[in-house]
Parts: sequence; structure tokens; C-alpha cells
Amino acid sequence: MTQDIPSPLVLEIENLSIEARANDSWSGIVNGVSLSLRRGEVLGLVGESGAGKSTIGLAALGYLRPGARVAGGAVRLEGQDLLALPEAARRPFRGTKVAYVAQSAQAAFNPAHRLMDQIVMVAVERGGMTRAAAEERAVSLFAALQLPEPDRFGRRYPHQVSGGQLQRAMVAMAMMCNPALIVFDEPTTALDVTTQVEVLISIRRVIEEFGVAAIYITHDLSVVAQIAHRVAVLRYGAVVETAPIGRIMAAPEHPYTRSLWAVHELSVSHEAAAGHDTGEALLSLENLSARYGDFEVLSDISLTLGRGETLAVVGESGSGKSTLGRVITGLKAPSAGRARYAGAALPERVSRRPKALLRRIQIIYQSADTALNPRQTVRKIIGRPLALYHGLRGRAREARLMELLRLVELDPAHADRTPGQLSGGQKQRVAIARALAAEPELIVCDEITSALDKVVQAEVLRMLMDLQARLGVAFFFITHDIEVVRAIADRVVVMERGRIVEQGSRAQIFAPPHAPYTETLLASVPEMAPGWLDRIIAARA
Amino acid sequence: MNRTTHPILSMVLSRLGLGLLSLVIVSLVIFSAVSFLPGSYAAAILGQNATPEAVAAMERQLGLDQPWALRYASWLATAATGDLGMSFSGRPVVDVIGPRLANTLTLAAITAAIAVPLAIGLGIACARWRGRLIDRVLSTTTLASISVPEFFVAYVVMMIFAVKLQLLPSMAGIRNGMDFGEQLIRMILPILTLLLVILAHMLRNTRAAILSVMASPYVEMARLKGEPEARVVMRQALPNAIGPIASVVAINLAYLISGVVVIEVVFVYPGVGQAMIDAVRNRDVPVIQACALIFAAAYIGFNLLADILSIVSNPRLLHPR
Amino acid sequence: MKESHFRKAGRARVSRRHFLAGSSALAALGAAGGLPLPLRAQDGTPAQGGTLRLGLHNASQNDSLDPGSWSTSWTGASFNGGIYNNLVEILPDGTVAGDLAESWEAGEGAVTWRFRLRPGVTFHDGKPLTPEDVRQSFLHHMKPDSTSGARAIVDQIASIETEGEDMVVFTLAEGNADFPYLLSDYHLSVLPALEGGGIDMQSGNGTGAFLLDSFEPGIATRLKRNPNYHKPGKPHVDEVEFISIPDATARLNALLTGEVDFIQDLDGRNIPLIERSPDYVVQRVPSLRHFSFDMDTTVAPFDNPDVRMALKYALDREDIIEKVFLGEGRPGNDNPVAAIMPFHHEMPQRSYSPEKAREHLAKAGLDSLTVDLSVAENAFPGAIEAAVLYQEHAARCGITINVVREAADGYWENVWLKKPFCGVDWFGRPTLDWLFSTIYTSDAPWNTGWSNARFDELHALARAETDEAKRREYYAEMQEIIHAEGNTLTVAFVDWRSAVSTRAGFGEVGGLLPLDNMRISERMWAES
Amino acid sequence: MNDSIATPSAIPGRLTRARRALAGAPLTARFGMVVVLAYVIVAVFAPFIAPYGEVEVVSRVPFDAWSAAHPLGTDQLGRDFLSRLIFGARNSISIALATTLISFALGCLTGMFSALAGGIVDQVLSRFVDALMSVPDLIFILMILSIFGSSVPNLILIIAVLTSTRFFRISRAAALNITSLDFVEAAKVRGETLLWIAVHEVFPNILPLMLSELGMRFCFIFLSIAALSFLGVGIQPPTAEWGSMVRDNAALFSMGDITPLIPAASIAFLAIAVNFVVDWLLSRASGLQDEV
Repeated sequence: MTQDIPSPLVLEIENLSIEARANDSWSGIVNGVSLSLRRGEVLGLVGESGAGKSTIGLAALGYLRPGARVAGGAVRLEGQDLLALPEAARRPFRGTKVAYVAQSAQAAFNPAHRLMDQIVMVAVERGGMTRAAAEERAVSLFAALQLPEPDRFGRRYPHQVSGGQLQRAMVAMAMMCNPALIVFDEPTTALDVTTQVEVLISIRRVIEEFGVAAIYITHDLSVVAQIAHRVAVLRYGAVVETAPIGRIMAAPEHPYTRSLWAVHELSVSHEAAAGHDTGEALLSLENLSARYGDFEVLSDISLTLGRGETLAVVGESGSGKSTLGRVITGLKAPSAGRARYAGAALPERVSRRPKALLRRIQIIYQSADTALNPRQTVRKIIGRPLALYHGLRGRAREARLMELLRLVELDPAHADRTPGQLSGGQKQRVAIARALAAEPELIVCDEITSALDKVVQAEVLRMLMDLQARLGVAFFFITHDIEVVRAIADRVVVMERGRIVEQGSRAQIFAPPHAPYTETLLASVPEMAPGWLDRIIAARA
Repeated sequence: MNRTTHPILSMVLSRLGLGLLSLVIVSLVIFSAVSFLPGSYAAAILGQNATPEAVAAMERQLGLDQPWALRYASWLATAATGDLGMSFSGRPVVDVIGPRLANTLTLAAITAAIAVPLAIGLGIACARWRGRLIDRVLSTTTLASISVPEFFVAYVVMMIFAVKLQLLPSMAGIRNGMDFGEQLIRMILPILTLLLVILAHMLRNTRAAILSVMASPYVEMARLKGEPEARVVMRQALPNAIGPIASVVAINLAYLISGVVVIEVVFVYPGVGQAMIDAVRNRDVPVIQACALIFAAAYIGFNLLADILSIVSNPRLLHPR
Repeated sequence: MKESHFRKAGRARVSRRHFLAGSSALAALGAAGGLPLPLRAQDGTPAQGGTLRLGLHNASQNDSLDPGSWSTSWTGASFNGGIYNNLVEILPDGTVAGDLAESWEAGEGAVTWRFRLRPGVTFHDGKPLTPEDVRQSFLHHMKPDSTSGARAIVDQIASIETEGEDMVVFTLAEGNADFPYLLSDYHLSVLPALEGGGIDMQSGNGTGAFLLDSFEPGIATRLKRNPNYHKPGKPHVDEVEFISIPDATARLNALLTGEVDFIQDLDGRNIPLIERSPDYVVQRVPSLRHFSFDMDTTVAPFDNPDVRMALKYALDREDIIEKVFLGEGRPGNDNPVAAIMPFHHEMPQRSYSPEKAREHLAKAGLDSLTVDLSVAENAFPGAIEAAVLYQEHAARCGITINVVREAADGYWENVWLKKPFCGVDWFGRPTLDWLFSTIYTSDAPWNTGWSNARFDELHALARAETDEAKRREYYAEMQEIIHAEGNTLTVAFVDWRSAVSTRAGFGEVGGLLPLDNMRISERMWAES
Repeated sequence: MNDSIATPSAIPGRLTRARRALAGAPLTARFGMVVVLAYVIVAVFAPFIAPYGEVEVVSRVPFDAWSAAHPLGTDQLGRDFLSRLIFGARNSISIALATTLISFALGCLTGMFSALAGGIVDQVLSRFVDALMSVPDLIFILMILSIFGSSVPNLILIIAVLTSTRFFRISRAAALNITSLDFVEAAKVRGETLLWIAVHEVFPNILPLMLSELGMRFCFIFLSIAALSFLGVGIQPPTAEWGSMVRDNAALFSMGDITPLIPAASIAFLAIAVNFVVDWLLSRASGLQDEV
């Protein structure tokens, strides 16, 4: 999709600098950014977390989060510099001329009001529409966005609607007044891959149909490749490189851009490890089921995991994969079936497992923020299992601690920090070190890289594979990310709604023929190349 | 609309059940505590006329010679039928407490009618103009007023309006033969005192409840849709803050019924708080039990109302998927 | 200062006209009882009309019109003193005079008593007073299962008969020369008899100076003037309102803001404030009320009279009165008989003397002594402070006193009469016979083990004796015995202290019972 | 906005952080801390500061006017008012503090235990606490003091027990939030005991919230002890206590003398100061994630 005739400028950001208050000083979070956007054009803003993407996106609406201030520059919306206006004068632009689609529609819709009331509000109050006309338009937008029962959809409350539908409802809300510009702030990040496809298709459709200009903020390069015409790469609040999507995909100029692209192909070469299944089953589950109340979350699960092996459990949210991890760690008792560990029956509950057994099975969580006690130092966090399981104290413990820190590639000086003083990747390394401190045979890894930026994710995965090679530990690796599975798994289990739909070696799973669900799952993962979404749309039409 | 009424109904029923359970626990705790109290009604009433025979005779008449478990069981049996029984003085408990409860409820109702809207209104204003002058002034003054002992407030109010200015009577005591106008005038000082005490608490909590909602993404979204700040507060934040506001209002209303003993003492207001203290002093068990039940029921009832209100205001709970 | 005048009056009235049984004396008294009361206007002549508002403290929501249930000055003053009358009343000067009874006479040995009712007395509803009303009123307290506060009095009555249109005849179980005094007890109000027995305790229909206008238990009682009252010129006011104000500060505030004209039990701490203002008067009325430390003489070391004497000498009463009671009160003399009582016997004041205390200790064969003294805040006002001061005094006499602070609530049930040495707040009894038979004779219910044969003998003699001189002799000896070896260590006698607005006036005030012997409503007047 | 965290140059030590936090405190909080500190100094050094003794009768004139010898006059017994006020600080603060700490320990421990144990234990404890909370404190206190006598230890204990219900509620709720976090689960999987988890994992995390609650409760307890003394069932004479000082001298107030308001104002002033600090602590606790 190319535009040969230059359409009028919708947005012009000129030399924008924004500062945020940290402790007692102001520091720049956006530094001299200039961008421009024409009618019908979609600009992708990419970068890692903290690069200033959202701040710029919000600045396009003349909006600053509390604790931030403009240090200089201009944001011209159809020629009007928003930043030159007082706050009250900027307000009329929002919702009518420029609209915003937030990352989590679930959080951004007010739970107290019906969807229709929220969607038509701006149009009725400031868009000059009657309530009836606004509702009519909303219903037609619902239909265009392929929402179910468009006539009745608006009567629901946000909590009665699924995440993907809510995200599309938010797109409808943004479209209500036919704005000149829509800012999409990571609109699909919180969604499962199969849902993401639907939302992407909808977004793509309305942008084309209504010819609005859009800023599309994301950290996912494959998504931006499907949506954007041009891409601006941000780092530390500054634009590193701006280029049309085709060029930036094919030939990124800036080293940082290149590095971003490079990590997208997870460079964890794990082929050699495929063979280290020793044949001895460390963990085996037979016809295992589990339920919450009347609801069966796991049905008839049977699988085995060998020593030193990586078993990837893949599925979307609600597939029961995390519950499976909790059953293995003894936090959730199964309702039926058996679990065996190293040849012996595995007691169902943590409280029934001897300490020696507890030591052998460790867990690493998705979010190191919640998995590490923010009030404890790294020394205490890692030191505790050393003391508990191995009775180490004093100098011996300290020595082992340092060893572990080096093992997870952390600076020993970090031992005195609290998790709040570490970056996301560092925190996850601490969590890994804590698990390793027990010297386990099996580590349940529950989505451990999904909260990390791509670069960091790659590093952590590479390190885990190294550790496996050196320590012979087995991983029960829960993830929704097909890329990760492809990169590290020896064997793969695909789950849907509490059942295993397919399992086998990595090669078996990724090679056709697939089970139908696996097929959908694999097909929903966006490809890096532009045009993937076009093909999907075409295939559906 | 069976779907919409059902969850509330079942919640109300289960909460009522728990409330009744709490009432029974309260009555049991109070009853046993009273029977641990040294002395008895007979000794307390007969005073220096308490010869052992007279005490024994009276205890026999009142059934105090029975074991306490038996007494409790029979009390519970009568209470379960809604009959609060007879005071040890021979008058029905309802007659003993009734007029005082009416006084307490009048005072509470008038105070609440003024305090609740005022507190919520001002709390909203503080949240709307947070950090501005009105917010700072109200935050500081309310902080001061929750920090002051209520008898201090009562005395200051009394000194200014009754002793110095001689504008209002120092005694709030309502007596037979007073017309409602005079009653109202007499209640001004206690109402004023209570207002100063509870207004601050509710105002601060209203403000805090709204402000905590103000950090939500949907509030930011509303701003990004260009909604003016006042409407953001009223339409986006307030509906989601009703739960916590209702619960702090409930606590304060319960306080108005059960906790105003100090005010009753200072202004000589014949309310139910003094009735209970009087009853404790006299070991008049049926009256003590009735007062405790009234207080506990008020507390439980208002909290239940607050919970219902927060459910009604929360579509998530009102319209489950 | 009006109050100081009063105080002198109270103190000076030591010698008083005593009541004598016997026909000559009876005639005199009967005449006195029938005359209008002398209005010794200390504050000018009594005004007529107006409203009197009294701020009292011990109303209870349990109050009722059942005379047997009354136990407080509130019920006494508002019901007994306001809407009812007894056969006799105690005048402010302490003498007994006829009220509903015009005259009376005692038979031989003071066993049979004949009371002639005053003619022309009617109840509020117009029904004339009959002997049957009196009889039923007494029978109410005499029922077998009665819990009446007058039980101790009516137990002495063997039978009660009516005679003709105007005569009531009491026959006592044993002679009691003080019987008419006992009939002044506020429980023994005369209420209208009901058809078929019993009395009307619902309507408030009485013979008293006021009609019951409104009664809110524990809150207020309002009375309206009885135009047909049998005492000429009484009551002075058209309306009297009894208002319950339990809190002392609130009471004071009510007085200061003009809500009430009179407040009861003025907190000693507030006296200096009241005295500074010209608008209020402190009314001090000597009373029977006294505070004491009582010993259980069956328990060592209190069984030794010398130990008791040592403890009595080790107490500096003046010091306690000055520091704890702020000078309000008179030192006790180890004699429970108040100076205003009939047959009070004046003895040399026992004062603090470490030497004598040590002497008696030595006599008891002791070098030192350690005792526990139990008190609570409500043992009597200031009991704890008094005990602490006593501890200091005693320390200088070689006596160690451990002040044991007991729980206030339950003090009377668990400490008094149970711990061997404890503080007591006595309200006294208007006659010696009654006082002694309640507390000091061997068979008295509240005696703490003290027994003296001579004392018991004298008590029996005095009770049946109708000769005043002999009774005086007996009672003097009894007081000497208590003073010398009794179980009570009287700390102080105190006054009824009230504050009165200058809007209200009062004459001579009686102190045997609180609130002008409960008859405050018909004796005070108001500015109209 | 917190990307700067990724590259912290120097991690400040505890002291520096504390100093920085203090420097960042708003004026009201600093004012509050100064006042609290001043009260504490007065309380600790009361015998050295007060011109006369606590129960020493120094004048024969009760309710004496303000003078050079007695800056605030004398009280109803002719004791020096200023000295009573100073000793009152000592008594009032220490009693309220002891009460608060006991109820804090009791409430926090049971609250965390209830949250961690869950199930029937949690239900029973919560129901019991609900029932306790539904009876007005004052009535309970009156009855308990009637049974056991109105002594300072009894007063402290009963108020502590009743106040601990509030700590129970809050600590249970806060602990429930914490127990759902992964690190508590991790500790369970590790095989830690409930007590260890409560003390090491949960408590440090609810501490900021509990501290602000502690400050607030301290004020409430302070006020309720004063109210009890005012009603005559709290701290008994001759101990100097601000609540009873107001009551004992209230008559003076009726006569237009403001002296009895001074102890009441002292109560209020301290409570305000503590509340200022609490407000600040609360805002810090709620912004916990920003605090590095």
C-alpha cells in the first residue's frame, strides 16, 4: 500500500522534548523528537519499554501524564499547535479530531457504564450528533469491526465482553467522530495471538475505509510490519531511524535498529540439545485432571518429561497450562489421575512433600516483580534456599551466592540491591538464581520471558539453555509464544481448554500435518514480512 | 430480569444470615460478660437498703438464681420471637429504651441528613480541585477536627454559643411538653458537635476514594476523550467510588447511633448510649442486651446497606456474565 | 456569705428539741406538727409562684412509682417529697412533726402506736384520705416477697389496724421509742388504696404538694402545684421540674446557663468558682454522711483493741480534710453518730498522735505493724487519695499500710464486708437505734465482727426506754464504747453541697436526708 | 518512565535514603515530625522540665489564676497546672503508645495468620472480629473495666484487644493481597513455615501501610483514652492525664477561663502532628512502586 500523491499533513511533531520528575529532579524522557504524518498514513512507533513511545503518542493528543512536563517543541494537529494552548482549549480536540486507543481496553473502559454510553458520549456532547444518530453510527461501526450482534453489543457492560471485542469496541469509540488522527498504543499486546489477528484485521480495515492517519505504537516488529507505512524507531526518548516499512525491514541502517531486528529471530540455536532425552522419565503424569469448583480446568492430561529435557507447554490464556504447572509444584491438588516423580508417586500437596523433594522441583514465575519480595535484598532472596536446603551459612553461603550470581551473569555487586533497583532482565536472572540455588532437577518455568523485551528475552533463553547443558536440569516450560517454543523445546505439548490437543517432538509439532488447533495457532503468529496480514485477509475473503 | 435480582438477593440473604449470626455472638458475649460482672441488679438497685433477704427475694423474682446458661437460653428464645422482654424494673424493655432510641434516632437522622451530603459534596470538591486552596484548607481543617477529642469540641461549642453568646441552651435534653421547634433549637449544639466530628471523617474518605479511582486508566481515557475535569470526577470516578464511600458513611451512621455517649453526657441528651451505660451500672441484663443488639444491628445493617449499594453501583456484581 | 451563715446554723444546732414519747411531749409535738411551718426566711420572705428547676444526678430509667423500689434522692425528692406525704415529716431542724398524721401516741413500752389522721386531707383526685389508704400503703412493703427498701422498718411492725374514720394503730414486735422517726422514711409514702387491697402505683395520685404532670424515667419529672394542699402556704412554686443531669460538669453548666436553679452534689472542685460569682450560692447542709475505714474485728491484727486504737491515732483527719476534701467536711471522731443527730454525744476530738499510736502498738506487743487497706474510687469520694495520705501518716507511727486499690464496680459486693480493712461511704440513719441495729450491734447485718455485750445491752434498753434522759445516758455510753474500741475509724463527716441560683430561695434546710429531707420541692421558692 | 532504573549508577545506603526521604517530605510532615519529637522529649524528660511534681500540691488556692510562679495557674487541688500538663504528656503518650504497640502486634499477627491460613480458621477469626467490631468499643470497655477494675494495665489491655480488630482487618486484607503474589507462593513451594512467611515475606510488605495505620490508631487510642478519662473510667487520679485534666477543670471553662482547653489542645496538636506524618507515610506507601 503506497501513497504516491502527498496528502495533507495531519500531525507534525517538531523537536518535542518532555521531562519527567524523578526524585527531585527533572529528566528528559522525550528528547527532541520530530515526526510528521499525512492523511491516510500509518506511522509505526517501535522501541523497547521505556523508550518514550507512549509519551509521544499521548503528546499527539496534547496530553501529558501527571508528573511530566513539556520542555520544548510543538505538536501541530492540522496546523494548530496543541502545546501552545491551555489545557482547557486542548480538550475539544480530543475525541473529535484526535482519538486514542489504549493498550488494555479492559482497563480503559469504565466498568460502571454501558459500552454504548461510553462510545457515543463524545459524539453526542461535542460531535454535534443526536443520541440516535450516534448510536446508529456506533452500530454500523460495530458491524464494520465484525463485533457480534452489533445491534445489542452496546448494551453490555465492559466486563461482559471479551478482551478482543473490547479492543475493537475501543477502536469503534475512537472512530465515532471521524477523527483525523488515531493513536493506537499497543492495542494487541495484551491479547492472545489468535485474538490479535482479528483485532489487527479490524484496525487495518477501519484505517483503510475511513482514511484516517494513525500512529501505531508497538514493540512487536512483526505487527508493525503488517500495519504501518513508515516506522520510527525510538531509543531513550529519541528517534533513531525513520524509514518506510519496506526499507527498514529489508535494510535497517542504524545499528540499534539492526539489533532489534536481529533478536527477533531468536538466535538460540538449540538443535544440538534435541537429542539429550535420556529416556529416563523424571516426571510423568497419567490421566490427570483438576478442577476449580465445578469447572474442570485440566482434563485427562498425560505426559512425561525426561531428565535434562525441555518440555514446552504451549497454549493460549485459559488453556490450563499454568494450572498444570501448579499441579506439578503441588500448589493445586489434582482431582483425578496420578503424578510420578523419579519413579515414585508425587505427593499432591506441598505440605505433604518432604523438603528434599521440594528442593528438587523449583519454579520460576512470569513476573519477577511479583515473584521477588520487593523488601528483600538479592542476597536474602538467593541466600534463603541455600540456608534452607543446604544449611549453608556465613562465608560458605556467601561464596555460593557469588557463584550463583556469576552463573546467571549478574554483577556480584548487585547482591545488596533490592528488586526495585534492578531491571526486568536482571530480576528474572535473580529469580533463576534462586531456583538454581536449590540445585533442582526440574524447574517449572511459567511464561518466564513474556514480560521481557525481545533483546533481553533472547539473552535469558540462551542462558537457560547453557545452564541446562551444564547442570542437566529439566525445564517444564510454559509459554504462549510459538517463537520461544521453536527456539528451545525438545518436546512440545499443545493445550487447549484444559486438554492436550497434540504432543510430540519439536520437529513433529512444527512440521505438517498439524492438529486443527495447532494449525490455527501457528497461522496466527504474525510473520516478519509485510503482507502477511494481507494474505490472511485475502484468504478469508 | 431474574438474572439481575438474583445475585443481590442471594448476597443479601447470606449477609443477613451472617448478620444474625453476629448478633447471636454479640448477645452471647455481652450476656456472659454481664454475668461475669460483680454484683447484681438487686444489689445495685437496693443500694444501702440491700439486706441479704431483700437481695435474695429480688433475685428470685427476677430469676437471677437460675444458672446463666438457662437464663441465656430463655432470653434467646423470647428474643427470637422479637420480644425484648421485661426490664428488671418491671417495665417492658421497649418502653425503657423506646423514647431514648427515638431521641437518638432523631439526633442521628438530622445530623446525617446534613453531614452526609455535605461531606460527600465537599469530598468531591476536594478531589476535583486537589492540591488547590479549597483542598488544602479542607484537608488541613478536617485533619485537625478528627484530631480533636469530641468532648473538647463539645465544650468549645458550648462555651461559645451557650455560655458566652447565650444564643442557645446548653442542655439538649428533650422533655415532654417541648414543641418540635424548641427540641430542634436544643439539638443544635449536639448536632453541630457531631457534624464537626463525623463530617471530617467522611469527607476525607470520600476524597481518598475518588482519588484512588482517579488513577485508573479509564479516567485517563476519559481525559483523552476530552472530558472536562469536573465531569471526569462526577461521571467516571464517582460511580466507581460509591462502594468505599458508602462503607465509610455506614460506619459513621452506626457511630451516630451507638457512639455518641460523650455528646449525650456533655449536653445531657437522653439517648440510648446513656441508657446502656445506666443499664450496665444497674446490671439490668434485658436492657443491656437490647441496647447491644440495637447497636450491633445498626452496625451490621448499615454495613449491609453499604454493601448492597456498592453492588448496585457496580455492574460487574450486578450483571455477572 | 449566705452559705457560711448556714454552716454556722448547722453547727450551732447541736442541742435540739428532742422527740419524747409520752403524752405530754406528744401533745406538744402534735401541736407543732399541726402548725404552719415557721418560715425562717434566710433569703427574704418566700415568693409565691414561678417555676423551680432542679438539676439532680441519680435518676434512672428504671425508676417507677412503686415506693418500695425507690433508692435514690431523685425518687425520694420527686415522688415522696413532691407528690406524696408520710404520716410524719422531719423538719429542717431535725424534729419530727405530723404530716398526714395530726397527732400520735405511744402505748406502754412503745409497742403500740396510734396515729390520728389530719382531717380534710384529700388525694389529688379529690378522694379523702382514709386509714385504709395508710394501712394498704404499709402492707405494700410488708408483703412476704417484698423487695422494698423499707423492709428493715416494716419488719418491726407486727400488725397494722384501722380504727374509725381517722385512726391507724401499729403494733410493733418489740418496743421502739423512735418509731415515728422511722415513719418519715421516704419509702413509706401514703398512696391511695385500691378496691380489694393494694395501692395505686400507676396514676401518681397522692396527697402531696404537687400533681404529677409528666414523668420520663431517667430524664425528667414535672410537677404542678396542688391547689388543695393541706399545708397552708405550701408549696411556694406553681411548677417544679426535676431534671436528670448525671454529669457534674454538665450540671454546673446547666446552672451557669440558667437551665436549672439548683444543682445537687456540687463537685468540691467547683466550689471556689461558684463562690466567686454573685449569682450563685453554695448551700452546705450538715449531713449524716460520713466516710470511714472499717475493720473486721474477727481478723488479726484487728481483733486486738490496741491495734485498732493505734490505727485510729495514726490517722491525721485534718490533713485529709484539707487536702482531699479541700476543707469541706468535719473530722470524724471514731463515732458514727453525726452531730446533728438526736442523742449525739460530744467527746474530745481524737487527733493524730504518733506517740499514742506507738504506745498502743507497744501495748499490743508489737514494734511495727503491716496492714492492707482496701479502697476503690467509689469507696467514698477521694478514698484513694485519703488512703494514700493515711499511709503517709501511719508510716510515721511505725505502721505500714499497703493501699490495695480495688475495682470500683463490684466494690460493695466483693470488698466491703469481705476484706478486713476497707473504706466505706455511710449515708447514716436518722435515729441512733436504726443506725446501731443496722451496723453495730452484734446481730446487725452490716457488722464486721465487732461485738460488745454492754453495747448490745444498752441498745436494747434504749430502744424500749421512753424517758429521754435515760435514753440520752444509754446512747452516750454506747458512743463512748464505739469511740474507745469500735471497729470504725471515721475519717470525716461531709455536708450536702448544692449550688443555688439567686433566682431561687430557701429557708432552713434539713440534712438527715438529702434534698432538704427529700421535701425540697415544697420548701424552696423561685422568683416569679 | 522508570527506565532509569535499568541503569542505576549508585545505590544509596539506608541512611542516605532515609535522609533523602525526609528531605522530600512535605512541610506538613516535617512539621508533624518536629512536633512529635518535641512531645517525646517533653515526655521523656518530664521530671526535669516540670517546675513542680506531678501530684505536688503547691498552692492553697485551687484554680489559681496564671502567674509567674504558676504560668498556667493551679488546678482544682492547687497543683501546678503546667507541671501536670508536662507529666500528662508522659502518662498519656506512654499509655497510648503501649496500647497501640500491643494492639499492633496482636492484630498484625492474627491478621496475617488468618490470611495465610485461610479456610475455616480465617472464617472463624473473621466472624469473631466482625462481632467484636459491631459492639461499640465504649460499652465493651466499660464492662471489661467493671469486671477487672479500672487500672492502667487493664485499660491498656482492653483497648489494645479492641483496637487490634482494626489492625486485624487491615493486615488481613493487605496480607491477602500479598499472599496472592508469587513470592509467597514460591516460599510455600520452598517449604517455608507459615510463621516464617508471615514474618519474612508478608510483614515487610504490609509494613508501610500498617505503619500509617499505626499512626492513625495511635491518635484514635489517644483520643479514646482521653474520652474514657473524661467519662471517669479511664486513667484514675492522681495520675496526670490530659483527658481527665480537661474534665477536672472543665468548670473553669464554664467561667470563661481557657486553661482547661490547653490539655485538650495538647491532645489535638499531637494528633494533628501524627496525622500529618501518617498522611505522608500513606502517600509514600501508596506510591510504593515509585519509591526506589
